[in-house]
Amino acid sequence: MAQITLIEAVTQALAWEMAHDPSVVVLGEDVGVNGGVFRATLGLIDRFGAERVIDTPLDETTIAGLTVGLAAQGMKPVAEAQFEGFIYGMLEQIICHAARLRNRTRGRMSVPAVWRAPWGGGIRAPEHHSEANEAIFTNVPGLRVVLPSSPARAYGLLLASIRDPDPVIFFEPKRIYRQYKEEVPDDGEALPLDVCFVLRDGSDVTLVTWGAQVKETLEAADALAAEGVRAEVIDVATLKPLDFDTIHESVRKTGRCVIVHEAPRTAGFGAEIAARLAEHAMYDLVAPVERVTGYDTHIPLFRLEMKYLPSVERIVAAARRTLAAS
Amino acid sequence: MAQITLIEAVTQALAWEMAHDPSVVVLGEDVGVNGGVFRATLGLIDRFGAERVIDTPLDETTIAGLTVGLAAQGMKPVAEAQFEGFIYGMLEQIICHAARLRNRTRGRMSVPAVWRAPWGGGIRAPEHHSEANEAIFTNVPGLRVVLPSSPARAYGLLLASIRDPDPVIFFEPKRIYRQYKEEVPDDGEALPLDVCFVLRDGSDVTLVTWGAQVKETLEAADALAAEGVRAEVIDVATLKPLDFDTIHESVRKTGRCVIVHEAPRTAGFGAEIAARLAEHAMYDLVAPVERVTGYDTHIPLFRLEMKYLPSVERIVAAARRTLAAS
Amino acid sequence: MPTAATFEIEYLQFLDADGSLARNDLPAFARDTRQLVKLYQEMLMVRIFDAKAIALQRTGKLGTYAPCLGHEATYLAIGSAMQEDDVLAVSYREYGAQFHRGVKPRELLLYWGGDERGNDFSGPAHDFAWCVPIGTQCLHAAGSALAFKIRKEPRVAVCTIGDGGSSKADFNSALNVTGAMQLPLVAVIVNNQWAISVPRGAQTGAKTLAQKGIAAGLECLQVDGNDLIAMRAAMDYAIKRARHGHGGMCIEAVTYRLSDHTTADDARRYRSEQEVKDAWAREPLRRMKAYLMALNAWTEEEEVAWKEQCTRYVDAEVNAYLETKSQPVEAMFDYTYAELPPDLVAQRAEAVVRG
Amino acid sequence: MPTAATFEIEYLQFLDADGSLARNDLPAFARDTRQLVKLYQEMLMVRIFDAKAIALQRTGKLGTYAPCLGHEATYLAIGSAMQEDDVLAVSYREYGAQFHRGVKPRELLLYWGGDERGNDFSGPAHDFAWCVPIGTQCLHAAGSALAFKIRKEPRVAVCTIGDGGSSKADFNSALNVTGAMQLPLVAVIVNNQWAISVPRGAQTGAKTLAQKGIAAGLECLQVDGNDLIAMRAAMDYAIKRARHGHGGMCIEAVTYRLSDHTTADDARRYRSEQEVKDAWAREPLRRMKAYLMALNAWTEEEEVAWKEQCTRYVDAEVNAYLETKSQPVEAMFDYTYAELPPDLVAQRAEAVVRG
Ligand SMILES: Cc1ncc(C[n+]2csc(CCOP(=O)(O)OP(=O)(O)O)c2C)c(N)n1
Ligand SMILES: Cc1ncc(C[n+]2csc(CCOP(=O)(O)OP(=O)(O)O)c2C)c(N)n1
Ligand SMILES: [Mg+2]
Ligand SMILES: [Mg+2]
Repeated sequence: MAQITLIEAVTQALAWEMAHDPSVVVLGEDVGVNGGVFRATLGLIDRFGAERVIDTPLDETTIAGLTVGLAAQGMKPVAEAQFEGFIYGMLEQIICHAARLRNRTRGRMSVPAVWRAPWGGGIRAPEHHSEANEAIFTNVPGLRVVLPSSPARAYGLLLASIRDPDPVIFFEPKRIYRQYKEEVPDDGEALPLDVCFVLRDGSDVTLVTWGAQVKETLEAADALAAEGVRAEVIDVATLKPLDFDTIHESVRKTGRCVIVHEAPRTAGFGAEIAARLAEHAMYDLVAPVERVTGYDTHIPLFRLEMKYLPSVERIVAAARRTLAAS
Repeated sequence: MAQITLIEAVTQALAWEMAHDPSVVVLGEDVGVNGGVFRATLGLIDRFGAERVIDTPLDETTIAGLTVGLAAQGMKPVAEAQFEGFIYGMLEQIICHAARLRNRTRGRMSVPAVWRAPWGGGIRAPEHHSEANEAIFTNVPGLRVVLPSSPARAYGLLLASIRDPDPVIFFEPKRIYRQYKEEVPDDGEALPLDVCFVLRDGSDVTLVTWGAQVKETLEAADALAAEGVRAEVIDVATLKPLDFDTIHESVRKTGRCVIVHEAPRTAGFGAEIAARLAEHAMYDLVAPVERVTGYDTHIPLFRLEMKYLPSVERIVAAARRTLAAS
Repeated sequence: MPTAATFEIEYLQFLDADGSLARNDLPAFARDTRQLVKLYQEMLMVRIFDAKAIALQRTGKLGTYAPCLGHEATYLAIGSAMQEDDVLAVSYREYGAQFHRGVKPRELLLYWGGDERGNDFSGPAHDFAWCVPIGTQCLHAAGSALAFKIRKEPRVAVCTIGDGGSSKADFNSALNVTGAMQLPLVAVIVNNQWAISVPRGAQTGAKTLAQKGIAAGLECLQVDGNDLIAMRAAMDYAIKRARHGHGGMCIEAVTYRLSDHTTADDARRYRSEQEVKDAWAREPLRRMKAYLMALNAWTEEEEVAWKEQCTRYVDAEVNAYLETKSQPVEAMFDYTYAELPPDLVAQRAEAVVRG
Repeated sequence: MPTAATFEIEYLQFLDADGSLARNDLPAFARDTRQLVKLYQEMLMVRIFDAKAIALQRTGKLGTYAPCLGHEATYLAIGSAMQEDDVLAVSYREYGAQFHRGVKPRELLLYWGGDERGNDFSGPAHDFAWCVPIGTQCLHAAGSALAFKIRKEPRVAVCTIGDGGSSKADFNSALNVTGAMQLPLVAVIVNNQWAISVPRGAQTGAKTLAQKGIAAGLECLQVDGNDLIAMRAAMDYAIKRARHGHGGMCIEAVTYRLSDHTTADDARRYRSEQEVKDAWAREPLRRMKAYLMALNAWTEEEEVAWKEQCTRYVDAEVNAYLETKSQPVEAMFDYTYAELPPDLVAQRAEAVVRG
């Protein structure tokens, strides 16, 4: 069994599902011969042909609208936005149709589609190639929002997303596309779309995060461990619908919570988690909730971007504040 | 001095500013001869001519892109989305350009524009005419998000929004467009864009809301008063940037907070307020924060929509829970 | 200078405004007078339904309603030219096409009456529902056409769009991808001269709306949309081409909106009574009636009898609509996802308790 | 059938691939050889800059960079045909046009080097910055043109877009509103045959890209974009028309991307070496050099000397870029709003402390 990277796991999941379900098609800009600008669709056109691996005209509105139409007629399209920063032209179709068609038609029609996009900053990319805009989707009923942070979770969650009968926004943290390899059996096993993943057990403080920030968060947990602090680390992974129970259970144990994400702080998805804690965990908390996030500014061009993204030090400092507070 | 409705206050503000600043233009679908489908731009074309009150082709992308271009070249455009549910085609231009041009060019260019849209449910309108999608905008740095709930605030905040050097999303709660009249002197006096409005003083529980829900929230405060509970009512009005201080100060006093909004709950803007309370007001709160919101479903067509929108009873019940908790 | 490309847009009309033949090469279907009578009857039915729906709205028994007065020929041509397994993606007033495909008036009323069940209609299950966000349906049709192409099914997708909607980004994107991928899509621009208060001339500098298809490399045609025979001939031609793999087409149906935009609109604010009066002289039913009567295929007595029959049918449908109880409150949850996520269970329970 | 409309797209070329005149009616400006020499020199400068930027990226001193190899004639024609107070809205590789308008190489490097200050450039303050979201700049140009029209200023907006970008909704929307409102906008489709890996033929079924303007009722023209004289003549014509209130135009400049899409791309993955080799035979500098040398207006010695001068200038600019220190951390806050909102003050302070 080969060791593969996160992006290879994406390719592996796409290939598995295309091989097992003829209704799965992939579409987007440069997904064909080029295999995608990050190579997520590498080799698919050779295996499955240009009728199922479709280079579209350069128009996100086209991609999104085709996707809705394909899905409504029984296909399972996996659409790609070349970067998360180019997904805005897809929003009308996603919000007004993908997320609503089942509801609008009382179940007569549905949109079993996936929208994939490389997501987040930290790769020294040009403008508009580094956004973390997951919050936009999390207020929209009818959508699922998934954000894997390891090769195995990318594989299992992408399979689940394609099989799910409802539309899924599937963001891939491009900063860790090739960060490390792990064994991911190509067995077609999906992961559940409604549970958070507890990556590390701990009893002193709960660190909640998703996407590329899982890396810094685990490192922060290491640093805290060196100080004798046992941090529990949760990868939310499936942001919407949210599995708050797992988070709540952890906070019941630790009494402290630090939420880490790279999107801007205000109205980022971290706010929802903090809000649920304020509603449901007030008597469990022994310290104020902390958020370690991108600032409420645009992620800067790359000379400054690492100053923008949450760092290990910021996470550790926030965890320490929760420990000092109580 | 005439008594005017909220929508008449919108018209009055537009007319004042157009009369005093020749760079202000209004553009959108049906804003000209028709005066807008709600009549917000009534009479403006007669006073200011078709060159400044511009009926655009039917394309939200066009409207938004023209607005960015106009503003970047020194005009002050006030663009209209005919309904909030049709604003999605504007998002790429708003998020990638309106909100970023100042930052991108280090201040060389900017987008002093306003995007107006009738907002929210409860008028028995067709599909897509009833959304409350303010949350989408609140995670975007560089934007202001404003949502007045009275004729006077509509007038003063719209003037401020047009004069503000940065892009403003200005949502108008259409359910209360004509709910009541009040005296609004046409004196060109703007209101500040960074303070919440305390509509009623109280010491027992803080009710925080915005938009049309201010109506139900004030009624809930009345109902609570009848039970001897003094509720403080805050109209957030300027959601982004947020004046959390005013909310915090109130909660310091009351120890209880109920957040009311009609958008879906999860990742609605209420989450941000609850999150800040969890971060900064933990030691002030004597009861868990409550959110009374739309459900995490699409606002239904009108036969059921009033069952979706927060009601006076739901608000009162939540307030009672905060009182019982402590 | 050398020429890189040339284009021509033709105009198709068989029946002039008075019901006389403008040309002699009648298409085969139009020589079957019984079929024309049937389509004429359907147009009359739609008109009677339309008037009834407006009356319902005026008396508070229906929400905002978008009438189709004057568009009947265009819509019947579309509906009758399609096969059942073709896909129709409409905007919001193409009732004639939909009734022909099996949608019931009571379903239509339910939708405009604020009840989602109207969209779970008796027409083909693969037809799209009414689509309020202008233009977006055109890409659904394109996606459907792409599905047919991938699956090698000899099916065609048809979408309709208004003159206003032809400015919307999605419409142009749909045309473009149709040309780029040679999709079996027929796009019909229903040019009724107005987009609410904005006249056709303010939407675009293009001489015809049909020529929007030139940008996409499509065959384009302008048709008298009030002439059922021409419209039907155009649709037959376009659908056949598409079905046989020769690609999509862009058809402009020139017609006129004789009504207000919707019941929430007052067209007198922005257009002249004279213009409307003139348009009545070109409306689609009058000319078809004249033509059929000249052929002795239709009489005034038949007209009266048919209208009565329509009224009885429509009244029964209206009653069925009025008697349909609201959905229970949990209906707002139950179609948000295929299965209610655990996260939403509590909210649903809360709503049910509240009732 | 009666004809509703006819259209013709012409193709403009003066200099063929070898530098011979394809026609004799040279425009006036092209009879001023000194001006041609100057433009040729600018094309050479751009080419030398382009190579240097790629080298910088390869050695880790620059971020991803989008070269313009092969597009020099198109861009110089655009830049030189415009007046200073006209507005230029580019995508991301129109360096020739921008240098001509005063943007400095060091500014360009700063931008691709990850520093926003590159966009606060020495070109006209009203020119837009590089625009990464494809096509969106075209509507900025349209909005600018509308501002000029409202203020009755005799100014023109010019936007550029790629062959791929000509599929993007925003581009078609910009053309449409230009025609609808008769805006002074010149839209140039720089058709370099590829959109990253997607060939021109996959973007659209249209025979020419110029005909996209027909959908908007615009005058359209296809031009040899590797022919500086033709491109400049087309721009002069279009800009003059627009400036005098006769409306916008859609120009297709036919050229070829001789480089990879960006330094992050490897074009060998998707296109043949032969195609690129063939394209080199049509590239813009070679033919202009041949033409000028045939006129005795340019010599090999001058070429060598000029190239050296360019290299020295570019090296100095590169040094200036490399010596530009990063912005302080607070720079990420200070241009988010005109004034930092109170809500953000704490975040800024926190970031500054952290450094
Ligand atoms: C995206 C979007 N923007 C705006 C509207 C509001 N609106 C509804 S109908 C209409 C005019 C449509 O005109 P046209 O396309 O000509 O179709 P018609 O109603 O004349 O049949 C507008 C602006 C909408 N429904 N969707
Ligand atoms: C809205 C958007 N979608 C996707 C991209 C990613 N992207 C950057 S350049 C490019 C291809 C552009 O091709 P073309 O328009 O022909 O211009 P060229 O690069 O060839 O000059 C793509 C897909 C983008 N920048 N913006
Ligand atoms: Mg119309
Ligand atoms: Mg290109």
